[in-house]
Amino acid sequence: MKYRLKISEETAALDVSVSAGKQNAEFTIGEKAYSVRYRTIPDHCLHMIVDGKGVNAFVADGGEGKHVFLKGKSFLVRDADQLSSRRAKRRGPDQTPGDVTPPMPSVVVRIMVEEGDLVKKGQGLIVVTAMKMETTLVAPSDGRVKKINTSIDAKVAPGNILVEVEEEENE
Amino acid sequence: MKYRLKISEETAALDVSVSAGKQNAEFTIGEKAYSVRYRTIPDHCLHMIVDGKGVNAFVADGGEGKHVFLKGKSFLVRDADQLSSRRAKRRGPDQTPGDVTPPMPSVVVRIMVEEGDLVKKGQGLIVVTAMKMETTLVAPSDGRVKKINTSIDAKVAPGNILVEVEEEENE
Amino acid sequence: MFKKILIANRGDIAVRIMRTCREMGIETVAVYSKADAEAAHVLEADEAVLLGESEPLKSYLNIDRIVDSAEKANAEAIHPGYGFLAENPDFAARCETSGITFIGPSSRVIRDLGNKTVARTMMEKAGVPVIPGMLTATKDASSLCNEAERMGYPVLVKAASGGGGKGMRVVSGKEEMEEACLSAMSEAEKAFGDGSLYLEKCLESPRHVEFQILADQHGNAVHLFERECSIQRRHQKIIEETPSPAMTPSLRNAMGDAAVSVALASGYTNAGTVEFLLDLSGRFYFLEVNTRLQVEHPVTEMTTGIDIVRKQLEIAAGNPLTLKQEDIIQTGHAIECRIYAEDPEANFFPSPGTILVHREPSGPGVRNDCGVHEGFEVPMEYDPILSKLIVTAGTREAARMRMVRALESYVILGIRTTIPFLIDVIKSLEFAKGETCTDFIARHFENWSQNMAGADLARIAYVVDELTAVKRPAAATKEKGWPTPWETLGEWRI
Amino acid sequence: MFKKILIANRGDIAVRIMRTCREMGIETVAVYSKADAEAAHVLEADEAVLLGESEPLKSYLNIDRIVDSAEKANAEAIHPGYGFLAENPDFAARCETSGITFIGPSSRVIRDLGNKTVARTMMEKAGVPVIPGMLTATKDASSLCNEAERMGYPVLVKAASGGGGKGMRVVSGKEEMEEACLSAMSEAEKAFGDGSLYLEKCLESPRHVEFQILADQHGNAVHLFERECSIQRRHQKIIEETPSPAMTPSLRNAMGDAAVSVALASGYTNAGTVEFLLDLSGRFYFLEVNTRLQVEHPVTEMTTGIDIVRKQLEIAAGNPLTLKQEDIIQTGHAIECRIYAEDPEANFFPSPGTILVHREPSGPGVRNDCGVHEGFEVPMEYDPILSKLIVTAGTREAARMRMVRALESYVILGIRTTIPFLIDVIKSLEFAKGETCTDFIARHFENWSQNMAGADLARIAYVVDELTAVKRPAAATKEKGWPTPWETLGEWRI
Repeated sequence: MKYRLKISEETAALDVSVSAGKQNAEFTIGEKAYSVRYRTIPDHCLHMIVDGKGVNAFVADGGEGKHVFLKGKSFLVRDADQLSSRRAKRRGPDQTPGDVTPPMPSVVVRIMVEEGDLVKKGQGLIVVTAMKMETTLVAPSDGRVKKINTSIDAKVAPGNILVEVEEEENE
Repeated sequence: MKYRLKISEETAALDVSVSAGKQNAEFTIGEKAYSVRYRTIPDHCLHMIVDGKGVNAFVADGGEGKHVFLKGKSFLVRDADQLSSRRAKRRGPDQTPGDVTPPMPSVVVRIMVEEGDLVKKGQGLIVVTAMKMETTLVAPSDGRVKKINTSIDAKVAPGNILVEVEEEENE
Repeated sequence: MFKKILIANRGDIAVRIMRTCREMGIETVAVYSKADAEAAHVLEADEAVLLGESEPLKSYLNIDRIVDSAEKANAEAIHPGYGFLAENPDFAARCETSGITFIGPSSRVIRDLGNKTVARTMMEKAGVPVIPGMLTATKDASSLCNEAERMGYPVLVKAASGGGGKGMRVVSGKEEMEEACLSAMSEAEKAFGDGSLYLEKCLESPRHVEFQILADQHGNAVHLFERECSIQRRHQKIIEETPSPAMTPSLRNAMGDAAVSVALASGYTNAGTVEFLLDLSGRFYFLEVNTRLQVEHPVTEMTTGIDIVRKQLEIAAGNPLTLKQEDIIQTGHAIECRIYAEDPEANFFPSPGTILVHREPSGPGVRNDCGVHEGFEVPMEYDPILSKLIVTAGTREAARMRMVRALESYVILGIRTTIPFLIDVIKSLEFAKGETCTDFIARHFENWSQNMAGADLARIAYVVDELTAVKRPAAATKEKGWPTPWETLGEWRI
Repeated sequence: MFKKILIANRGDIAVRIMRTCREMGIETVAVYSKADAEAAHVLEADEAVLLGESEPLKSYLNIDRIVDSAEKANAEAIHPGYGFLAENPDFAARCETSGITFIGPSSRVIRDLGNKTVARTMMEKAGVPVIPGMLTATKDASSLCNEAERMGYPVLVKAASGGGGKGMRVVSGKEEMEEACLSAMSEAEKAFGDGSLYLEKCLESPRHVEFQILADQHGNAVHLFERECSIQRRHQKIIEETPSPAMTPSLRNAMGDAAVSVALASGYTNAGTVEFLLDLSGRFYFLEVNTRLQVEHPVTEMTTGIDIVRKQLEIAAGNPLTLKQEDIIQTGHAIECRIYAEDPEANFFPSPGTILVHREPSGPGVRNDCGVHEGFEVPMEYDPILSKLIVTAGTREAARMRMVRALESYVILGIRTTIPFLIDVIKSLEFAKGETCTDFIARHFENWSQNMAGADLARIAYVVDELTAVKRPAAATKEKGWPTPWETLGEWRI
């Protein structure tokens, strides 16, 4: 089996050969080889013996991939192949790279532009708040504010397109 | 709805009326009435508000009923109706009240009688051990040892009939 | 002692207070907002009352509703916890006039100490060293500029009714001064309804050292030693410990005496914290008094064996303090890390959402004061604190290593937390040396990102999870399957 | 310090030792039997080695296999925990000849102190008071009868190589004596391969008070105060605490000095426990030395701040003890309850089986040293101990109430445990008064059964669970769904 798995912006190719029914597998990632035995412990815990050393991983399915906990670190691991096909789908006619969307569930506290305004890349467009912290969402590129889809006090979430910025031809 | 629920040897009748979709119900147990609101909290926890007071119960399905945890106590709650029908079934031709079965998973360490022996009620028949503790299983009534179905070092579990004692006519 | 109290708070601190109440045989009433119907503090309480919508102003800041709930539930006292209404003198006054005991100092004391310049004046009179600076606040930018010139740069511009770093500016030279005053004034006006400012001398790499005090209604006051809280991000403490690595026995005595003087000078009752800045030369300056239980109180509890919440309740009930200063002994070393729902790789963005997996660390010397549970949806309306993880051990180094173990075994999946960041800070050579000052994070951990060691193992775990997923369908769907029913909200009490 | 050690034990104590190792940067090797492939200590370790079948003789008592595993894994030392091989002089000797450090006293000391009459003689010589009784053991019943006559009834018949109450009889009169000797001899012969017996004077309602000692390889020895362990069932401690409610400062000094004398007289090294009986008049008598870490060591850790396992490792590595007696201070009060898989309503029958739900108590002053986890099948082959729950607080009464809260919030479903029994004992007026002696349980809790308060609520919970079951199919089936794969067993190391 082959996987291409992405963590942050790093994608790595995995080659996996599983011994059927035996709960062990050989992995190759880049130049490195790993010999892994594993068992599932209720609940969400994978106990793995990687090259003889015990490792406890906790795994939960999230929206865009699996959350993996390892010794205090938490990684979001995504299937790079699924991801690119999903992205391709999402970039349909009604979505453009100029869309501004909040990084977390939040509430809109200030809108600093109006439809039709010319904005510069990095210019603050909208301020959202969550957990007593304000965050300014900025223009992804130079352009013109085509549409504002939200209002003060609106509850918004990742994926909601709050502002649409249209790149200018002459950029 | 009506339930007959047994804890240890006490059976009580419950009269329940549920407000559809509202997560609350009125209970009558004997003379007492209880007004209950409830919600499920992952995992296994029921948070109930009984007559205004918060109660956290943890419930798990066991073999013969539900294990219910309440403030340090653990109750095995069984459906009395199911229980009696199940019992009726189990008391088939090959099972009698003279059967001797271990109370927990254990290992047989001594067998103190032979087939054909006459035994008195309470007489030790067989010794099993679990968790470094020995327990003597005794004759449930006066009678004759009809059959011994186990041997030294055998691993046994509740439900296994280790010794069958046949009541004598003249008892 | 009280028979029943209401806890006007949520999360970790509400749970922690309720636990001591239960141990004292005191019934507890929780209050909650719509977002918190399944929150840990609601599950922990004997009764729970819905305050209203999730917005703080409609729930945890709604004084009328809270006092009304306490009266209806026959609660004799209200514990405000920290944050929300804990340092609001109007709330304390409202309790006083309603005949409900406010578990904290009097409204007068909260009001006096809440005004930074009033507090500074009071402390100067009591002979407690204060940072050189102005004793009166003003809205006149030019007089602030003149004062700064006299004092010498760098200076700290602070709001008279400040808090949480709002209206605060470090100004290093004349040319920035006027602009800094104007923006600070506008920020303070918006945040506190009071734009008046004052100046303090800006110390170089100071340590933040505070003393826990207890004062009863009979004139007795003691301190429970210091806490060092220098590790901060944006003026928010993130790691606290006791004893302070900078402390000597004579300095401890001097600062402790000063803290007790502050308590007596202000007419303080109940538990409080006197904050000081300690400069490189070992001089200390009064900063402010926090008139409430402090987030970092557990490090004091774990090294003195004193349950501070229990003392708060006893003092509020009018009991005299039987503790004598000489009886209070500190053993070992304790460290606290605040676990926040923030993404440390994305400039500490808040990270609300559902906790899919939650496994708390345990073992000798480990305490986790937690306000969340598996399956809980951490709301976006409130502070991002999830829990306070505290360890104690015989020495600072043993406590530090214990904290590493505890952090490394604390599993929270589904939302981002500050745990990986905290591990790197605690493991760092600078922290190990005890070289902690208020610009520690800015100096050593600017632009931190998680190192990728373990990424291969994480990828392997991904694949193993796929391989075994079929065999555990229940576990895999559990976190998605749980229902959030009971959308009909209302009071639980009858 | 060691780089890697092997822990020759399982369950709670193996986990607890590994945690300190991790904090000291020492790698750990677990050993396990077939029944323990998914046990907590296996999950906690850096490496794990399968010893063999589940029977103790084929796994945790298999000296050859364990020493061999340590050698193969390059472990420099072995920690035996408690139980199994912890007090086996042959095991310690085998480690010594193999060049592996045994974390405990020398095999000679274990052998000397393991023989009760040798130990008694040694202590009499050192001036430590011993219970009036015989200094030599015998298999001659008639000489035992004569001795009893001389000593006066009641007497205690004890096995020279005893432990765990095996071969022990209380004899209150002449007529029972011969029969008691014969049955005790046969029991001791079977259990220890040594049927020789001796007599001790039987004290009336004595307290069991023991002292924790630490002794290094350089002649330094200190004690860490006492533990009272009078609450016992069938000679097994079930609740322990410190300080002892019966202790006075002068008695503590006298007993502490005696304990240190025992350590020095026997050439003791590492951590150990000197057990005494304390009679109603305040006289104390040497009982025996436990040459290992004790189950109840956490109550000492929580009141002195000293990590005893860390000290064991330091001493075993040859480090000198830097602790001075006068530096060791005890603050607060700690209580431990042993949580056993036994059915307290059915004469404490063992209750192995699968743990369906496991929620540990937490909060200020609560520590749970646990050896099991949700989904784990508690094997029938080993001791029924699941965990040790320990609390600490400022006073005995506060600790007692904290223990009630902790026990009441400890959820274990699927198997029976002693928790409900412990709650009633801790809550009892007699325990509250501190009137604890070794016949406490027999006197106050014979034929205990759980009271039925809460039965209605349990029935209501049953129905509510039925009502909501459809909405949480995952949770309902989860515990049955988890697989026990990997039936192919073998070593994990390569």
